[in-house]
Amino acid sequence: MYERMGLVRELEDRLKTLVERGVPMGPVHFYTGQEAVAVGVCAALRSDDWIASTHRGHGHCVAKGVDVRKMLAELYGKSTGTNRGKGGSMHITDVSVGMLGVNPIVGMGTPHAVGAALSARVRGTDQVAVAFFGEGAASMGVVHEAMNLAAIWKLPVVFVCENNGYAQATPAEYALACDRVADRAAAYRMSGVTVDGQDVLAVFAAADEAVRRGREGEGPSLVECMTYRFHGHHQGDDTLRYRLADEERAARERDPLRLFRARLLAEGFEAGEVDALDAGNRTRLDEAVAFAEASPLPGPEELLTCVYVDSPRAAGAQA
Amino acid sequence: MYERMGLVRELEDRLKTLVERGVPMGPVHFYTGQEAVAVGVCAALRSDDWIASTHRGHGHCVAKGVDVRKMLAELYGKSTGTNRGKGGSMHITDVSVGMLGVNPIVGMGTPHAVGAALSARVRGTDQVAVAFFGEGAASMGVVHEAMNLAAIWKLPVVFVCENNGYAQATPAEYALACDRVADRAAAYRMSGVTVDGQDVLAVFAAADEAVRRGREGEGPSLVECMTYRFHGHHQGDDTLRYRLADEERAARERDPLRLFRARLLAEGFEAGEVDALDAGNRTRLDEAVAFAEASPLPGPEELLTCVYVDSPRAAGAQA
Amino acid sequence: MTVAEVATRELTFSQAINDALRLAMRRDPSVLVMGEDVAGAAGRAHLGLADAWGGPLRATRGLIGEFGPGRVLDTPISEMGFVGAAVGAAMTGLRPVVEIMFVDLIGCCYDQVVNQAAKMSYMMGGQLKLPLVIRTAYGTHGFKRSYGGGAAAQHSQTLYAVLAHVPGLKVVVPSTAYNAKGLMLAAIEDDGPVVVMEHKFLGTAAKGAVPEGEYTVPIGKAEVVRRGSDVTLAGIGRMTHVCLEAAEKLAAEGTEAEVVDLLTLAPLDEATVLESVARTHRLVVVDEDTPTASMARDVAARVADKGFDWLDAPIKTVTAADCPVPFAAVLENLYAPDADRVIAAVEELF
Amino acid sequence: MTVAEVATRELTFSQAINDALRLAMRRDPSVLVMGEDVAGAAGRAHLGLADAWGGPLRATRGLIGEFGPGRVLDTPISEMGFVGAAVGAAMTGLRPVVEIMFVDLIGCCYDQVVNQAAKMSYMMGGQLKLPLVIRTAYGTHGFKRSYGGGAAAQHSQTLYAVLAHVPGLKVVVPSTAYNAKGLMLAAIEDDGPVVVMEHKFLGTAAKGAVPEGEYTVPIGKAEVVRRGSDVTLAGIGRMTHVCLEAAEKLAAEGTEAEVVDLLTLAPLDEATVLESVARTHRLVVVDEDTPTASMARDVAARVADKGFDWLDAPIKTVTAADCPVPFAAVLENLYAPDADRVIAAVEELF
Ligand SMILES: Cc1ncc(C[n+]2csc(CCOP(=O)(O)OP(=O)(O)O)c2C)c(N)n1
Ligand SMILES: Cc1ncc(C[n+]2csc(CCOP(=O)(O)OP(=O)(O)O)c2C)c(N)n1
Ligand SMILES: [Mg+2]
Ligand SMILES: [Mg+2]
Repeated sequence: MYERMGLVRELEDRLKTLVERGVPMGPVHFYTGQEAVAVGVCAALRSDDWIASTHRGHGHCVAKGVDVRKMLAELYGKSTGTNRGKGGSMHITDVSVGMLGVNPIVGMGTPHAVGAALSARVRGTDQVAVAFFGEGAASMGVVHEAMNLAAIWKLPVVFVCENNGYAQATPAEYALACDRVADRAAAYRMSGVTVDGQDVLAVFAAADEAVRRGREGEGPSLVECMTYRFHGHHQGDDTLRYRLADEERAARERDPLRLFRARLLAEGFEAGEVDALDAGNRTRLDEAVAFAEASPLPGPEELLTCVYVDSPRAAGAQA
Repeated sequence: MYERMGLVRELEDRLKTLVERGVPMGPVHFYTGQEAVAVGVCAALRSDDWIASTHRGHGHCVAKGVDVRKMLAELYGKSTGTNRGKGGSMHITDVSVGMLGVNPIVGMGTPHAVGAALSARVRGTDQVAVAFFGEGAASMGVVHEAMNLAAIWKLPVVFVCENNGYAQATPAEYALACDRVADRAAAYRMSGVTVDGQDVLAVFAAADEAVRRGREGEGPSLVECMTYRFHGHHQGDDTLRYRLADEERAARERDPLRLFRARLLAEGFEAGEVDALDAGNRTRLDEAVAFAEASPLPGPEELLTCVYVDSPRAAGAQA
Repeated sequence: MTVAEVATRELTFSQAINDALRLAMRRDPSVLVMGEDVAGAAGRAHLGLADAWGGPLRATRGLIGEFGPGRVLDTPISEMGFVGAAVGAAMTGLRPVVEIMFVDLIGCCYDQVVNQAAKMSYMMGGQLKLPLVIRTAYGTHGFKRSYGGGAAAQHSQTLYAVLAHVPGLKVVVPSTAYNAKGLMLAAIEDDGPVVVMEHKFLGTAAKGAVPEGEYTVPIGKAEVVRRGSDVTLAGIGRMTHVCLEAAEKLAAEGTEAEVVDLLTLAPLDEATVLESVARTHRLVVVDEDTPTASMARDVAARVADKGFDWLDAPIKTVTAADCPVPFAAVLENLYAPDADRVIAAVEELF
Repeated sequence: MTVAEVATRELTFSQAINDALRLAMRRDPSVLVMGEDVAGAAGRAHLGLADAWGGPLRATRGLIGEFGPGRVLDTPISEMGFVGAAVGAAMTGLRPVVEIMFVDLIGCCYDQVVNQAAKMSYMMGGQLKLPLVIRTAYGTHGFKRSYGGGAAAQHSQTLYAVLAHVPGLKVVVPSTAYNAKGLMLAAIEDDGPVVVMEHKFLGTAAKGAVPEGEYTVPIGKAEVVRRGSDVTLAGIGRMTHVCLEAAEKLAAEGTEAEVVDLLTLAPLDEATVLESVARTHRLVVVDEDTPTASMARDVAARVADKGFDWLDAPIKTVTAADCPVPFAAVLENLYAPDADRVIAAVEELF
């Protein structure tokens, strides 16, 4: 898990430098600071389980096993990217590893997880689907509709709310008419827990129990992870216009990576072993950036491919 | 209140006969059986307070004081109708008495009540707005969005859920992942109560307290009224395909009108006085039907009037 | 295959849809049907109550009896949520047929339809199939009444223009029981999202011979349903019948109209329309939707570009009035195109 | 009044919108602004934090300072709910200006816009005013990049066709700082619902002289922004600038193009377009929206009907590609119309 968390951190740090160096990647919503959530949750999943993501999805992708080389290529708009360069940061998808898509329309990924869980039920598998959403998304009606559907159908869905305290520049205490998003689980006869989202083991434990419940036919659960977004909403956002410096400092004190590293060392791991993991991640990213930069741009003909799903029997597919 | 309840009943009975006689009125959703809810709630309101209604809105209209003559004329598609014959049963509106519209897109009226309450706040009045919605509408995300908005802004809104057990042919126990819709109030830091919707005094008491709270700046409330729809979802709906005859019989035993009448008599009113009210209502409806039938149909030029709100300064208004 | 080869029987449009769904569900266990009261009385089989509605037009009645509640799902009233769930199911191996009761309700789930379903193949670089069918009812009554009213502004719309506008969605509008079944089977076979628009009035009014067994009517192909040399009338859904009615009356006056049934709005079969106009040199497009940014004007504009040299007269469009649908029957009667308005438009071309 | 009469200063498009909102709010206490982060840092004034964003394009920055949180409302992420609340407020005496951050989000509140706001005046028989303004940002970047990417399929759309399609809504698309302020003030004065489309790129890129004080640019009127005798180029929003750029290049080659800035899409000023075509006998409509059931084809169809006899050549439309907006810069560069594509279309007409 530490390695995965480090990989997310390394990825976002690289992207940040690249973006600040002026590499155009469109809007990028850095996951930095929330690594323990994605990694802790996905550690509880099998590779054939599904996740539906948010606009802030890089961490979810890495945690579910999407290849960072393909991610980088996607962000460079290259044809070797996860989405052939057609989607970019806000649409990274890799169904082969159960990653159903970064989704920048707030809340709209949650019913996709419900549908995936329904698919598992109908096809008779024991797969589980996770729906990530932010505390800001908790105000979107579709999230409630998704929870109600999952609950009445007792589907294996784990709703994971990443409560980082802000939706753009809007504080959660202003936008949410409840103290904890987890309190809303009761409105759907779901179990709801709130955990320290900076403690990857706490997240894992809560997710693991929720996944078990889903797999064993006990229906959906809601896990709220209290976390913090270390950078701006996306590049160029000045967080100090809506967050106090003290609050940011305190939050950075609870860096999930450093906390976990300390814990590993306390439990007897060698600093060297841990450093090796970090080094490995740096190499991975060096390779990924090199791969992305060396990859070819999509050709002009790609503008009009994939508009329709290829469909031999349907004339339109040729359009 | 008894008189108003009787007027609703009389109206719906007349409409039922007319519709069954083949008078085309489009889809009509009879309010019969739920009279105590609309009348009990509106009795707690001032005439300058507002209500936002549902597709099953005739009772709300009468309770808020819309003229039954204009309602009948509207249902006949006459130009003397509340909406000049352009709206019909599913759109009856009379802003002059605070009736913001029957609204057949399930749940969509609820944010209108939030907006009306916001208007009261901004204009510095102490008006209150009621949002009626069915238990089926409780699954619509917009209802949750409306509740969250009213709650964070502490607006004078009373959310009234008419739980008649069914949404078309779908039983509430199937569609709702909660035992009581009122349980969901907690998710928005609102007070939520469930009352006997067949007991007009119980409804009034709960509504009165919720209205007081709103008027005194204590924010929104949710009042769930347990009631029953005596007829089909709309004309032509065979309720016995989804409701047991015994259940219907038992529900009819608790006819809100008969219950209230018995109570009045028990409290010493003369049967004669009560009968006189019924008789008065019958006369009102005789007049209303006569008025509607005698009223002129809209002229062909009405097809294209009112498309835009008339707006002297805007060229488009002339379109 | 042709209709002649196999046994046929008289079915209504809605029965034909039902037949298509049943056959597809029998052949493919991944096909499921979901929507509000597609069955009805959900969860009450133990009380001897089931299949209370079978959908607003009864097109799904009987399916739950054969396939059970696991594949015929009644949904709570939450279009965004359950259409989104259908999208998620289609992403993960199912072929859902989801019903939006009336197209008027598209505003309650528009994002899932036009931002999610429509764009996924493209946004995701073609890495997944999205075999999703969205069924929805549209349109005004189609028969005149002297007083009273209809379903008014929020339950009578056509609106397919706001679906066809968005790249990635296929939009089909059957006009007969025969092509309703064939297009529905083609839509279910299609590996991408297809919207099937079912006219409220045709659902029960359009009866016709329907072959037993499976057959498809190709998506993306228009059909010339009447030959004529003087003018082309292009119709959509119920309007095709209005065009045919007008054509008969025009024939009596000596004008031979060719009638093209568009059948698919996206991707539109431009070629068939252009070929017809090349023969007739005149075009009237008839559309039950409102005029601004409509399919009627879309078809007219394509011909004004690619068929200009064949045209001997202006291109006319006959559409719904440019206003919401009025309740009063006397006004609703004036709202949608009818044969007389089509004939009047044709007469302006000579 | 004319620009000459009063002092003017150089403002960006977004600053001009800001100016309009400020003036309207000063004059009329019933005008309020609401939307996601129209201010930002909501509820934190006591911590010395306020007005953190001022909207995605900063068009509302500074308003909360002057008018306070009672009239500048940050909303949670719930478009259907807060647009619905704006509708309810407009029904009951306020004049809300509500922001939908990007038109791509219209799918999250489409019912409140097209079924509620648009239809109320008609459905209710004209008994109420609905003075609602909906502001929303649209469009792709408008500048070419060699690699990397843009905002992709769900944050770059234009989509005004799906708003203009619905009777009852007025839809305006300003193209300059001057008409942005004038149309915004006209929209706020209008007693019915008006959608104001603000192009992301013009927001900061379009600078121009803007008069101080209040003035309106009439809704429902197009403007001839360049005179020419050979061909009419009809543009919308940013496309008007593309048309002007094309016109300059064409002039160099000896073709004089007249450029009409449509400004209002609904109700469309058909007359101005027809008058221009009567002079030039040729028409190219340029639209950043996707082609099917688009405003480009709407305008073309109106002229193919009412202006047919003046036409010397086919009517061309130059629109966005018929696909979702791709991320990769090399593909996005091919997506929206540019001067070269407009010129190529014009050259086909001679
Ligand atoms: C439906 C919708 N409304 C608004 C936006 C603009 N937007 C993008 S991200 C965001 C904030 C989301 O906050 P939250 O859910 O807490 O996620 P976080 O950014 O904190 O990870 C907003 C308002 C959007 N993309 N979709
Ligand atoms: C958004 C939406 N979905 C579906 C419908 C079709 N419909 C009309 S009424 C209704 C049932 C509403 O149930 P409930 O809210 O309980 O009100 P009731 O009919 O019981 O009074 C449905 C599904 C609609 N009008 N709007
Ligand atoms: Mg957040
Ligand atoms: Mg109900």
